[in-house]
Amino acid sequence: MTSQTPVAESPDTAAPAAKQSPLRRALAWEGTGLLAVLIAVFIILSLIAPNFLTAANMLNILQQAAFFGIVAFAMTLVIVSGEIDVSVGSQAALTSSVVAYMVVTMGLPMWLAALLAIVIAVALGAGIGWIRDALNVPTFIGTLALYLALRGVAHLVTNTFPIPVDASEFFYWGSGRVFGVIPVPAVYFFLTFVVVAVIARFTVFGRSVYAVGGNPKAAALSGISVRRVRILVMSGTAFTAAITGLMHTAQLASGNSTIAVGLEFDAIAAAVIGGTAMAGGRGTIIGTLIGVLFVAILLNGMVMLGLNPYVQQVVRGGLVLFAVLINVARTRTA
Amino acid sequence: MTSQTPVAESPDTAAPAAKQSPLRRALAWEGTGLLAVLIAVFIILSLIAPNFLTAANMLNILQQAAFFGIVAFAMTLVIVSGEIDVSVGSQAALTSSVVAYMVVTMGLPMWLAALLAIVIAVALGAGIGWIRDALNVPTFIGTLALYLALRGVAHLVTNTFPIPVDASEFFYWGSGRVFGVIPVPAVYFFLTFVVVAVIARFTVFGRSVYAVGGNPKAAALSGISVRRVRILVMSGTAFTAAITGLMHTAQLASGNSTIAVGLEFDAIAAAVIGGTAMAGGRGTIIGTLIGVLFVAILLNGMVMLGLNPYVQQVVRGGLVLFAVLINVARTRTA
Amino acid sequence: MADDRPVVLECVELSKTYGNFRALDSVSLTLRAGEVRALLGKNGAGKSTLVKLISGTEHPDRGHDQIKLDGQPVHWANSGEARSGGIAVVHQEFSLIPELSVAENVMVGRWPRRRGLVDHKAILKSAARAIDVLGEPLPLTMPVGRLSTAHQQLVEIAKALLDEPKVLILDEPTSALNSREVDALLALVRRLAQRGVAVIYVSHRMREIPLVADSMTILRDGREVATVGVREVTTDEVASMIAGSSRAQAKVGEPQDLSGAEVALAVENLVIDGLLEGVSFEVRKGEVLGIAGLLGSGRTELLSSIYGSRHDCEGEVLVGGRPVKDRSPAKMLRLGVAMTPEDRKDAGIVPLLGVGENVMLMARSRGRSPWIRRNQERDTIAEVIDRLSIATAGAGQPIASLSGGNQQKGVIGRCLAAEMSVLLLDEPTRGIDVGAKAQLYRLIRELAQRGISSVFVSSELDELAQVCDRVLVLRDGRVRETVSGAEATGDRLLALAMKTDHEELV
Amino acid sequence: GSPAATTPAAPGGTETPATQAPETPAAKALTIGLVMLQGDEYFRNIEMGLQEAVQADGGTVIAANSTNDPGTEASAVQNMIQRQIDALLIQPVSGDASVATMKLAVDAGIPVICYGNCGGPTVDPTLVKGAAQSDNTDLGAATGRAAAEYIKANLDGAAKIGILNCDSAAETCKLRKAGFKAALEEAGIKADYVADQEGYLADKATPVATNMLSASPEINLLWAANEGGTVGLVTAVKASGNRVAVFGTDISEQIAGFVLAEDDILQATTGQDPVGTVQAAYQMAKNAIAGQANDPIEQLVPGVTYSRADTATVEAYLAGLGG
Ligand SMILES: Nc1ncnc2c1ncn2[C@@H]1O[C@H](COP(=O)(O)OP(=O)(O)OP(=O)(O)O)[C@@H](O)[C@H]1O
Ligand SMILES: Nc1ncnc2c1ncn2[C@@H]1O[C@H](COP(=O)(O)OP(=O)(O)OP(=O)(O)O)[C@@H](O)[C@H]1O
Ligand SMILES: [Mg+2]
Ligand SMILES: [Mg+2]
Repeated sequence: MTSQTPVAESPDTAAPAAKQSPLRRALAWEGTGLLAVLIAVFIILSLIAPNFLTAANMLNILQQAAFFGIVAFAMTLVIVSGEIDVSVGSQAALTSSVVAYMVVTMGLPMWLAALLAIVIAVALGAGIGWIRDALNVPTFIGTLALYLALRGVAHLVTNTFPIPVDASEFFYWGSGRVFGVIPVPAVYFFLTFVVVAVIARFTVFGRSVYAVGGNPKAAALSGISVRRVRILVMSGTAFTAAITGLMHTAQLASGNSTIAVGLEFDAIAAAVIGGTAMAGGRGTIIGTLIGVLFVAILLNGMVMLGLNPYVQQVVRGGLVLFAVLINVARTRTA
Repeated sequence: MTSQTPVAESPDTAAPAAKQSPLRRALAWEGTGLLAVLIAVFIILSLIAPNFLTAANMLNILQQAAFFGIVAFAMTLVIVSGEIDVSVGSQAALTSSVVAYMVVTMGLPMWLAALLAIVIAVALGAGIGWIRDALNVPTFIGTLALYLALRGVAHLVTNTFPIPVDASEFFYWGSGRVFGVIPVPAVYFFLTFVVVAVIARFTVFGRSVYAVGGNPKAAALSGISVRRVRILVMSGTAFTAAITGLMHTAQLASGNSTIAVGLEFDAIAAAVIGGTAMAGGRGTIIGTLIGVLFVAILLNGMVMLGLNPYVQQVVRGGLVLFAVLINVARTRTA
Repeated sequence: MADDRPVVLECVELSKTYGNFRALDSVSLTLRAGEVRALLGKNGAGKSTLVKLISGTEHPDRGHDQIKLDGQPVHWANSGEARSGGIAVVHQEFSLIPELSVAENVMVGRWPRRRGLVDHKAILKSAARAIDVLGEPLPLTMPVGRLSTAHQQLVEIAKALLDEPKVLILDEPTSALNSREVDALLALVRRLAQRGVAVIYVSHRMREIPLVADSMTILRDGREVATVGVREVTTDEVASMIAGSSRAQAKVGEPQDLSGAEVALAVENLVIDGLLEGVSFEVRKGEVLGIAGLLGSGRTELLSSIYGSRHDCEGEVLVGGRPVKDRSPAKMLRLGVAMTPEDRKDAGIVPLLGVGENVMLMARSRGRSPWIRRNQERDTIAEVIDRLSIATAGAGQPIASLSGGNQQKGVIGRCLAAEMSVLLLDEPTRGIDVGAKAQLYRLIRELAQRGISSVFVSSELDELAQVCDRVLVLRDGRVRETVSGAEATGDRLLALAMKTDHEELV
Repeated sequence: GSPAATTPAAPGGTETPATQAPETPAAKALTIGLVMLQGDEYFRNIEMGLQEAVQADGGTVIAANSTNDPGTEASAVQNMIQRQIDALLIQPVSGDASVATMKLAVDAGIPVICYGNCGGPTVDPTLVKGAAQSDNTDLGAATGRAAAEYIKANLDGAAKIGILNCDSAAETCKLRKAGFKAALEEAGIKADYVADQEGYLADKATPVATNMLSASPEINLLWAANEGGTVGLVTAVKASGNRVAVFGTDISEQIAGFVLAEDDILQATTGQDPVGTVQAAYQMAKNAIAGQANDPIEQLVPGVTYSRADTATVEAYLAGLGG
């Protein structure tokens, strides 16, 4: 009876019945509009920005995307589940500070320090997930508290001095190149993309995230542990934030409490530009990938053009809006 | 059948039918927990913080509360309506910059410059409200775009140099004292409180805000113009942000593009600490008043105690969480 | 029919297309003052769509003078205009605002003002008047979100009655009401009709139609099949018009006496403070056990407590003879016990996910593997869609875009996909059409034959009598009577449910 | 701090020659307000330097960060006035924006000393009782002179230069840039400023520097206006594998390490002397409290240049940290 209804295939839903051509399906996909804008921006920058379109610069963009993109993937799951995490920047700063402190002042081996710092971050994230569920404290508030407190703790740990970490093999993990070509952070970036995309589409946990975000009561009645899902997604952003903190530490060869200011904004913006609904229940990892690349290309291109930094800010704001408008327009006509 | 059910009276509902004693009603009110914490913190600070409990310092706290409290009241309505506004800090900075530019560079009279700056802010806010509704762009995204762009525009207008505004009668509006005692901003603060509280409880628009936040579809079906409500609440935060920008300009006797960083966090935190639900539909202006005072007293008390600024940050984060926990606990047992 | 009464509402060839799906196809309708017109049709027939067009919520495809009120062509920009123009609707889906008070909800959108401010006193007064008409007291200042479903429905009706509409449209108003309240409502509708109000009454409950309606319009696949007076046709004829060719069977299977069979699920002395005073019963393997009771008798609470989605209870639940401690939905699902909630929008569907995803929710959380097995799922989904005849463009279609009945089938399909041994079904037929109901009854019996037990809660006592092997009557917090399926009739169950002078609704 | 500091007696009898407490008030434990711009190494040194000196006198420091926001600065000062501090040491966010705030303290009878970013109205004797600050123009100029030598020796007297500035973070940054450029010009260098981008937090500065190098591969000399920018430049150059000479501003343990590193990237940097600055400011405050005028009212504390040519200075700095 309803077989003629043209409904956009969400890439997250198995669609054995739909008999659309691949092209039509691609066009119907919500992210198409954004992808078109991304390509347009890319072409324009290639034409007008000096040295934009070089292999080295492309790799450079990927490297820079990693520093907020890894968190953006995890953030997508958090937003899909109906939550938010504004603490990632402070988490990254704390990780960087704690790791350097443990290595330099306490003399722990790097791997152990990194492991401990990750454990701390994940425990904090899981804690926020737990009080969200057990005590009904919105994650916005829980992570806002962390946002304030952890930055303070990071400053206290380092005394706001950068703590130099002298380990050249560690530096490789932040600034090195695989085969002398591909920046190491870019590798993390794609690895994270693949892992999170697979989790989101092909695991029971990933699908539960969508169910919890779409209707927590229905999810609970279907036997999904809503609490477990919330704890896990919040641990996920904490984990990626810690990794980002480690990457910064490796890149700068020092532990810094001033890094990653505004990381939450970049990560959330990339996810939402990529089509993730703030209300929960909807979003794709591939959309976020496009959102991350969009932001990274834009930031790089504007420096390439030698734009005044304030004009850069204005353009950035305008394009966030524009990208979302395109996205929304596409969704509505689909 | 349900008359024995122990249900907390929301202060927003007239309750002639309920036969509770005023004391029981007061205890049942959701904000009681927070109020108790506020009083406890106040007493502790009075005992341990040197010079905290002086009339001059109390007035000082009120004056400082005004600089984020006025926005917090308007923000409460925005959050109750199911939206968010993260652009207020940038709005305030833009207003300050634009006013000073118009007065100093263009030679406009102060009142006209202030009026124009307010009109610009309100138009921007209304625009975000409009695209929220007409184009389905979440206000988080719309105001995120403004957050980025307006700060950039403000920097461009001032070149990040403060623009001195030499008008001593104007200075009075930011730093003066009524009857030589009460700080002028404190007067704005209470005026705004009364006005917004009356709007929220006693006007059709105010009740519509709750309706739209609680169930937008139902509100629309009932003939409430959801679009109008959204445009108005977003204009409200923009208006109060502009006023805050003017207050800063008056107080500092100059237009600055670097003011009010993080204003959105303070305003949102005060509202949520005061019991406003991030999901929309629920929140009171009196609750926000308590939230604002809580934050202002805390910030002042920590300086009085001579706490290290980083420790202050940690305490602030911890107490945000604590206040909300108290609030939530109270709501659940009620 | 008293054809001398003036025509109030006239609709000419209304059509509505969603995308390229025609939900309504050239339907005309003429309504006279004081007439009660039943609107019938199975799920997805277009009833709600017609209602939405008349009430201004949606606009017809071609919007020229197609709707006339009192002879004047009208163009509602929105439902608010329609309402002030004299057309009031109680929609199938609730449209209440949870945090506002009952009184504010009744008056929503038309709050009276005094000196620019909302006049709360006047709101209370007018709301009280509107609620008085219902003959059921409601706590005026309580946030609506805290009322039971039935009371929320009453608030909806009070809202519609507020400004004395010329045309009142009720879209399945009784789906959340018990028989006594249904009777009260039907009487209320008759009273309003007597006063000259024209009523459009949408319902799946055939029993109500002759009691309330003068005439009926039957829709099928978006087209008008017939418009006839209630006394001109028999129930059977109506049913076949609704269903098309085939007609739903009235009797479903033979009730069995399974008292010798093994106990699948047992409840011992379940107590919820102030609601249940100690409920005990057993469900046998392959048995269909009905639970009858009035609204508010605590049936929903009983099922939720068994299922572990509610914890404020004492007493024991045994599955397969073993007591289950610390019950939770996940745990019960592992033991093969599933529940479908009564409010599908609130707790049933995950609206943005596809039908397939919705169907697989329980099966996945029950399975051990952390991975989704797409191929296996595809077959399961196809089977469930086929078995329940869910009308959908494909497994990927977001479930929220299906009609109410089909959404409900999706929710029930969840238990099928998860291969449960005991089903706790809370009002599974709420808002489902005759054909789909019959399918569901057959399904429940078929499952019973395969050894799957069901606990069937319904406010439509007729269907309990039709389907169940045994029916428990819940009254005053206890199981007061047990009726065997053979002896059960709707009237008998109703009598038992209402028996004795227990504490009435306040 | 030294434990002996708590002894309330012993009026004025220490080595500091300027302290000539004429009357008894020196016995009173002072409460000193300190307003800083942000949490970074420089201000941390400022705070610790002041803590040490004030605690030695038995006093208390009330510290606050303005985070470069004149609004925050105003409320910090208001709180300190209520706390009844005896003197205010402030690095104003900006001359024009902070005057009104500083005036609040003056009106409350509290002597104000400016210890950085002072100029125009904030060194006006009607407002401040003294100003002790790094010579920010010279901080830029000193590195500029080192860069000029390098350019003459290695780049034939002409350079294509990329800059990482911190203009929106503090007004002093603009002074530093002006000093740097003036020094090059004075030395007769043909300087071509190819890029001038903002980047003053290490993590943000790194990608900006990387992008700058990609956009303008012809750049053969880089300069950063502050600590974070310097770290960013070194990190970006190191990762790019290209050899571009880097000149910096500010000193830290990490930057000192860069100057000594074998990679030959960071050539020279000029660091401020935070402890010297704040202690001079504190001395001025004590004088003001005692009713003495500071003459001259402005005291410039020179920076120290650390370069590959003079590793002894760097090692001395590092040794100082250890001790
Ligand atoms: N907004 C919409 N977009 C697409 N299709 C729609 C929309 N609203 C309704 N439909 C489709 O139109 C058809 C008629 O729906 P309608 O809600 O009118 O049915 P109904 O007769 O009220 O059914 P039920 O008894 O289940 O409530 C259904 O097939 C439904 O899926
Ligand atoms: N959390 C709660 N707090 C207070 N009262 C409650 C709560 N939950 C349910 N009730 C009350 O318990 C009573 C029984 O609930 P309910 O109406 O769901 O019963 P039911 O027999 O399932 O009826 P139906 O499903 O037909 O609505 C109602 O009066 C309801 O208001
Ligand atoms: Mg319907
Ligand atoms: Mg029920």
